[in-house]
Amino acid sequence: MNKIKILFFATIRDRAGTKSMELDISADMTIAQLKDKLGADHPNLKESMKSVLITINREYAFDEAVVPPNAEIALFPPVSGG
Amino acid sequence: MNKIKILFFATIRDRAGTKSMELDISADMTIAQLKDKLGADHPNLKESMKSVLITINREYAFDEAVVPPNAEIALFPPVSGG
Amino acid sequence: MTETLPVIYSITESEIDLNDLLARITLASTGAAAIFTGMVRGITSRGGAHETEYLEYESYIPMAESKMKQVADEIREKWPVVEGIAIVQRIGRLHPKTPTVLIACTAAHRDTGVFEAARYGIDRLKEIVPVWKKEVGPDGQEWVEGNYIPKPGE
Amino acid sequence: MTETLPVIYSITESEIDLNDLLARITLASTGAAAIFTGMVRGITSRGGAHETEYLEYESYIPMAESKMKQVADEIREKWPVVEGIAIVQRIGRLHPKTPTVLIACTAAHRDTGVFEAARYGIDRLKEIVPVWKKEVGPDGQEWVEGNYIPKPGE
Repeated sequence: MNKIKILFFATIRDRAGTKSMELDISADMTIAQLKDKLGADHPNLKESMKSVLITINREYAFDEAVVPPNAEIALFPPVSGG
Repeated sequence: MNKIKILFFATIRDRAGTKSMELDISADMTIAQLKDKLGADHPNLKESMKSVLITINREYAFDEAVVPPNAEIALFPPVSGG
Repeated sequence: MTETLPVIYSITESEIDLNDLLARITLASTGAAAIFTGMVRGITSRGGAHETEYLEYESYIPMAESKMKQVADEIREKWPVVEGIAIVQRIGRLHPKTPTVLIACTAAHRDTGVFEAARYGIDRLKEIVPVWKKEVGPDGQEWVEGNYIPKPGE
Repeated sequence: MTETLPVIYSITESEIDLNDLLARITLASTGAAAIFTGMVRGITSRGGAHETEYLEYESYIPMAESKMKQVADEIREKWPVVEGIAIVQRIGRLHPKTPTVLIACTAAHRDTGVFEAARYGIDRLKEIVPVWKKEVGPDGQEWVEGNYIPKPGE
């Protein structure tokens, strides 16, 4: 099992109802599988998982990426700074 | 006769040796004639008269323009601000 | 060039001080700076016309600063003559007329791409730097939606 | 638009305060500003490479301010969405790294021509606004030569 930390921002945080959580996941879990798991465990997030941006250790990550041990994962909508 | 004021700036002022002068000129004098007169009266300025910029009452003026009474004339090289 | 090329990238809750930032990216060889700043609009007419009381900005700060550095690196690669770069995003509750973001690029001369570099900088910041804003107005509050999806390697 | 569109044009011997100037051309509807500043280069490598101790600026002040207003009017005609315009030239003895000139344009959004408007402003200032500089360096002093000849009507 891998221990990871997940951060939520903006609309995703509002829906998650928390800024962060820690999670134990299987060692070969991909980003796509992590999104499925989060959508299943937190029904409020299910719809958001379709368009959410995801980062692994502060770099943008995509469906096929495998989540490494002790990863800092973040989930957020497209950015709107400036 | 028209009374006019002439201002000199930058290299032209250095060559004229003065910042300004007052002059009485004939009522129908053009800019071209004024340049000839200044070049003749002030040999230091003769060479400069070929490329000098001239303004009448703070607007750029050209050879054919007639100098109006009480004009504020300025002579200077191409600008180099910024 | 013996002087180090200055680069500033920062998420801050403090006022953006243009004079100070400009001085910090000015070298002895610098003759030109192009600066972009964005401000909170109190009145917007494009799209759905509306009024704004304030914007509430938040950021994933460590990643935002690392992406700002990436934007600066991209600018240097595209415009090697750029000397200094500053990229600053202010966060927190910001009211109309307040500068919220600054991108500044300096170079020896103005015809070297500094304007294009600053424009590129703000465009990229709005694509990849993780900052979000919630708009609060007379009709309630709403997150402003971005629309750029980063590609692998961004 | 009920607010008056602000325009600042000035020849000054004082420091150029970017924060203050930006605030003075920011309206409630403003969301973007493009600012150009020029500085005294202490080290120049383009053309005849040389060092500069300081520049001595002078101006035909009343005409310069009237031509700055003309530049601002030209900007408004070309980019009608521009909201505020500031054009400031500092004169006197100015040392390396010192900002000497500022052109700033504001608008509701950044994709409306503000960058191009600021670029146009500095290009035009260097063509028609009567300001001259003398360069003083280790090898003596020399007037910097402009090369633009204004046309009738400019």
